[in-house]
Amino acid sequence: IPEALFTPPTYQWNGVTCQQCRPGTFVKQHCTREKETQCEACPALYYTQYWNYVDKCRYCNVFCAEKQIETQQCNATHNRACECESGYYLDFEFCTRHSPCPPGSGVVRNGTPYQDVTCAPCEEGYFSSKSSSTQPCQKHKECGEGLLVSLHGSESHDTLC
Amino acid sequence: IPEALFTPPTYQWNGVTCQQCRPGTFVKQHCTREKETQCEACPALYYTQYWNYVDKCRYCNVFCAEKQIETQQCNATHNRACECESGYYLDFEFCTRHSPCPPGSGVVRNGTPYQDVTCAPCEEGYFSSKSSSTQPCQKHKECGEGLLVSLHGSESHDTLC
Amino acid sequence: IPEALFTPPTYQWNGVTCQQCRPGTFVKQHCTREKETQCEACPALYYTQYWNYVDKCRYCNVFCAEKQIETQQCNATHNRACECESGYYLDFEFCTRHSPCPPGSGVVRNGTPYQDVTCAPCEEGYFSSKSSSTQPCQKHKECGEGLLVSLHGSESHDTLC
Amino acid sequence: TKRMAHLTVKSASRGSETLLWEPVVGKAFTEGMEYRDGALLINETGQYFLYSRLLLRGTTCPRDRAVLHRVFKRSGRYPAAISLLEDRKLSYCSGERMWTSSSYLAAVVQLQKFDRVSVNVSEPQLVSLEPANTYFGIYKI
Amino acid sequence: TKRMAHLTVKSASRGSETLLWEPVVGKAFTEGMEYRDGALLINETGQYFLYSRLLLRGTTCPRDRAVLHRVFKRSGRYPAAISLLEDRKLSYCSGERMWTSSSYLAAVVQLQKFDRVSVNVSEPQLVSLEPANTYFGIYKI
Amino acid sequence: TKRMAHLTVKSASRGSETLLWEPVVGKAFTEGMEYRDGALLINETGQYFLYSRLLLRGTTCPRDRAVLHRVFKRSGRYPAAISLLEDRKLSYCSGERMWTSSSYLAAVVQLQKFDRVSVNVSEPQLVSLEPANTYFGIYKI
Ligand SMILES: [Mg+2]
Ligand SMILES: [Mg+2]
Ligand SMILES: [Mg+2]
Repeated sequence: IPEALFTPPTYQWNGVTCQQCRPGTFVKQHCTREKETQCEACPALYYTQYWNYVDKCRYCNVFCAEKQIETQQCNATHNRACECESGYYLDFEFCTRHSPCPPGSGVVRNGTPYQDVTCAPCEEGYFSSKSSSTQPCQKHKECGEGLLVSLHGSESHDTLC
Repeated sequence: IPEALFTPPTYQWNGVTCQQCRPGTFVKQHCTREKETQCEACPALYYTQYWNYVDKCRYCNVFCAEKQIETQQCNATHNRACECESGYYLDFEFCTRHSPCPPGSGVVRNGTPYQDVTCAPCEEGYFSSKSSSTQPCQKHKECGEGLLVSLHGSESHDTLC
Repeated sequence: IPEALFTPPTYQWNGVTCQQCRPGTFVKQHCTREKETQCEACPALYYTQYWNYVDKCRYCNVFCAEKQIETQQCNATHNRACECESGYYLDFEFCTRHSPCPPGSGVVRNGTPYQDVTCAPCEEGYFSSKSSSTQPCQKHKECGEGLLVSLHGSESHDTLC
Repeated sequence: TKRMAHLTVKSASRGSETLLWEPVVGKAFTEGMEYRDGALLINETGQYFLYSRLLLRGTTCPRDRAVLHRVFKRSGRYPAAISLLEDRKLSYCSGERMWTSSSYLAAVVQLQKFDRVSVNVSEPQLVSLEPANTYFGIYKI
Repeated sequence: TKRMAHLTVKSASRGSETLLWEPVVGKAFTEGMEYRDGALLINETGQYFLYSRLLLRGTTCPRDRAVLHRVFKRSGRYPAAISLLEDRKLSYCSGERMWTSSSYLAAVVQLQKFDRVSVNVSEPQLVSLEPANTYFGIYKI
Repeated sequence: TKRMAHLTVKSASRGSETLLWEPVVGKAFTEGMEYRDGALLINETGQYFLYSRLLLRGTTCPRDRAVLHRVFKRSGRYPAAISLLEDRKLSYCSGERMWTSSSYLAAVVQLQKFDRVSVNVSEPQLVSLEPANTYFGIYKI
């Protein structure tokens, strides 16, 4: 919505309809019949993310721990946000390394900063020869024309021609 | 005690000896020097199981869970009561199936709605060939006259003649 | 410090500097400009171990449990103290027997009433042939002149000459 | 005036992690405040002592299933819920036999008129529905 | 007037599941109410905040031995005990080494003059007898 | 006058078992009393309701590492600390996966003017530093 067309939300206070305060501010003084709501900017380390009529901004209560990177700074309109470094996911307060899928099994869903890797055994015709937290199972190569299969592929090694 | 010979229990209230209220009722008004205790019937979902002088009946606070059958309805004089279905016993809020005694062991105490089966290994001369939560160990059969024992009985199979 | 040279510690009370009470006593009456602090002996089962200005002595709150011996009586200046019997150590409320070091390992730190024995495998040239909570590993004996080694020592038996 | 409540467990609301409570029968009661739709309605600004107890139980042990127990408030003044107290439980059971595990949260909190205070649990099916085991209460200090 | 008490563990009464408490020495005290024979004697009708903490401990783990921790009241007005708060513990230990496990119950309860409030535990020999670990208390709100 | 406080976890003081607390921001506050250097400063003799909650957690299970959680007071009147409430935890985790275990202590205690009340934990590195999980509070009854 273009700012010009947006109508601020309101609230009732002592029988008067007051305008709410915009994100990044809070109510310094409620409105009266004579005066509009007085909003004031949140002080450092506090924020309001939404239109509101709180009398105190919310505290930036998220802190980045070891192996985390700050993805959102604490400012007047946002709480701090953290994410585990690449290759790690958050397991309650701790960034834990993505699990590797052992030989014979491959990644079927990639790990994210919030979730571990999902592994599954390689299906018929596919293999994974190493332990990796990123590599899915790969197709057995097909021996080209004139080449004989000297070793059939298994779930943990490729076909040998 | 025949009702006619029974004297209701009493209690002291503000220096007066009052009669208690019978099961299924509670004290609406304590007695005075002029008036007897006024008792009133417990409302629906409440009960008093004993003579009493409470000013509020007790709530029927037992509820039957899955695999339970109601063995006593909630009424003015009784709390609701539940029991596990046949073949189950109550293990803290859950009806759990009676444990089967494996081959070689038999039931020495039957399960109840409140207690699991007790099993024991079959003694010398007894056997149990199957897993059952009701069957005790059985005596080895004796080979009748003219019959030879072709296989001696063990704790898990009978004598073969 | 010889008693004569020792100055009792003081404290402030209603703007007056009062003397503290000696171990074994407590403040019966705080001092005023006119009168010194009145101290009184702790009653039975209570103690003060230090100079103080408490208005109630501390309770002897240690009790000796099974397999414990009282090493300090409760008196006006000391809380009761207990210790596990010889061969036991205190593992939260319970006296537990010192662990034995099995054959092949010996005691490297003796157990105390407060700590279990520490064991370690015998080093090259040492042995322990029994399970004991007191014996360290012992040196293999050296076969004297003219004697042949008939069996080399191991970590769990001595050299046989 | 006195403001307090003791609520006993009723059920989880359908498809929701917010627990529903019994406000009247048995040991449950409210005085000087109201309960509605899973929430205690605060009608006077001030400091309150708040408590929430869950008894969790099961017949099998759900593998790696963390339980988050959270007391939170909603306020008309701000559109997002605000967490007040939290317990996180991991490895609260083992093996394949019946288990129980309790979670108790209690503290002094500052609340404002029109706040609504509720309890969430991430695995509501594990909560014991015995009123003496699972409860939620408050009183104004 | 103020009514409150903090009692510290003394022992289980002989052959009984009802715990006995120390009402005077150490941290224990009563004010505006009395303790007698395992029970707090309520002498004024009203709302109380009640708490009971047990530390359970042992050197071996009793197999499949559930522990029921219950705060209950008796009243002259009705001949059966009435359960107020309960904790049930299953699989609270494992292995053959020393273990501890605590149980905390606390809530607002409505009590009447002449009620007597006590604590039961189904396995009293597992209760730690350290006064800082196991205690029982109340105060009138 | 009202005297109360709710403090949220900040950290363990360096090389010490005494926890340090946040007294102002977020849910934390003090009213009618002060917090300084890990201790609540009692400025009026009387009875207080005191509580301390820790959430312990880790990614590996320390073998045979008992945890002692203790609320204690220091008083100018006597040079030794006095233990008020204690929890002892043994075998609170197992295996090599992430675990949590909470410890809650709360009771009525008698305190005197100038007492300083603090919380110790023998393994401070196991304490969760989330303010909703680990907190310490008090109010005058
Ligand atoms: Mg792989
Ligand atoms: Mg059988
Ligand atoms: Mg040895």
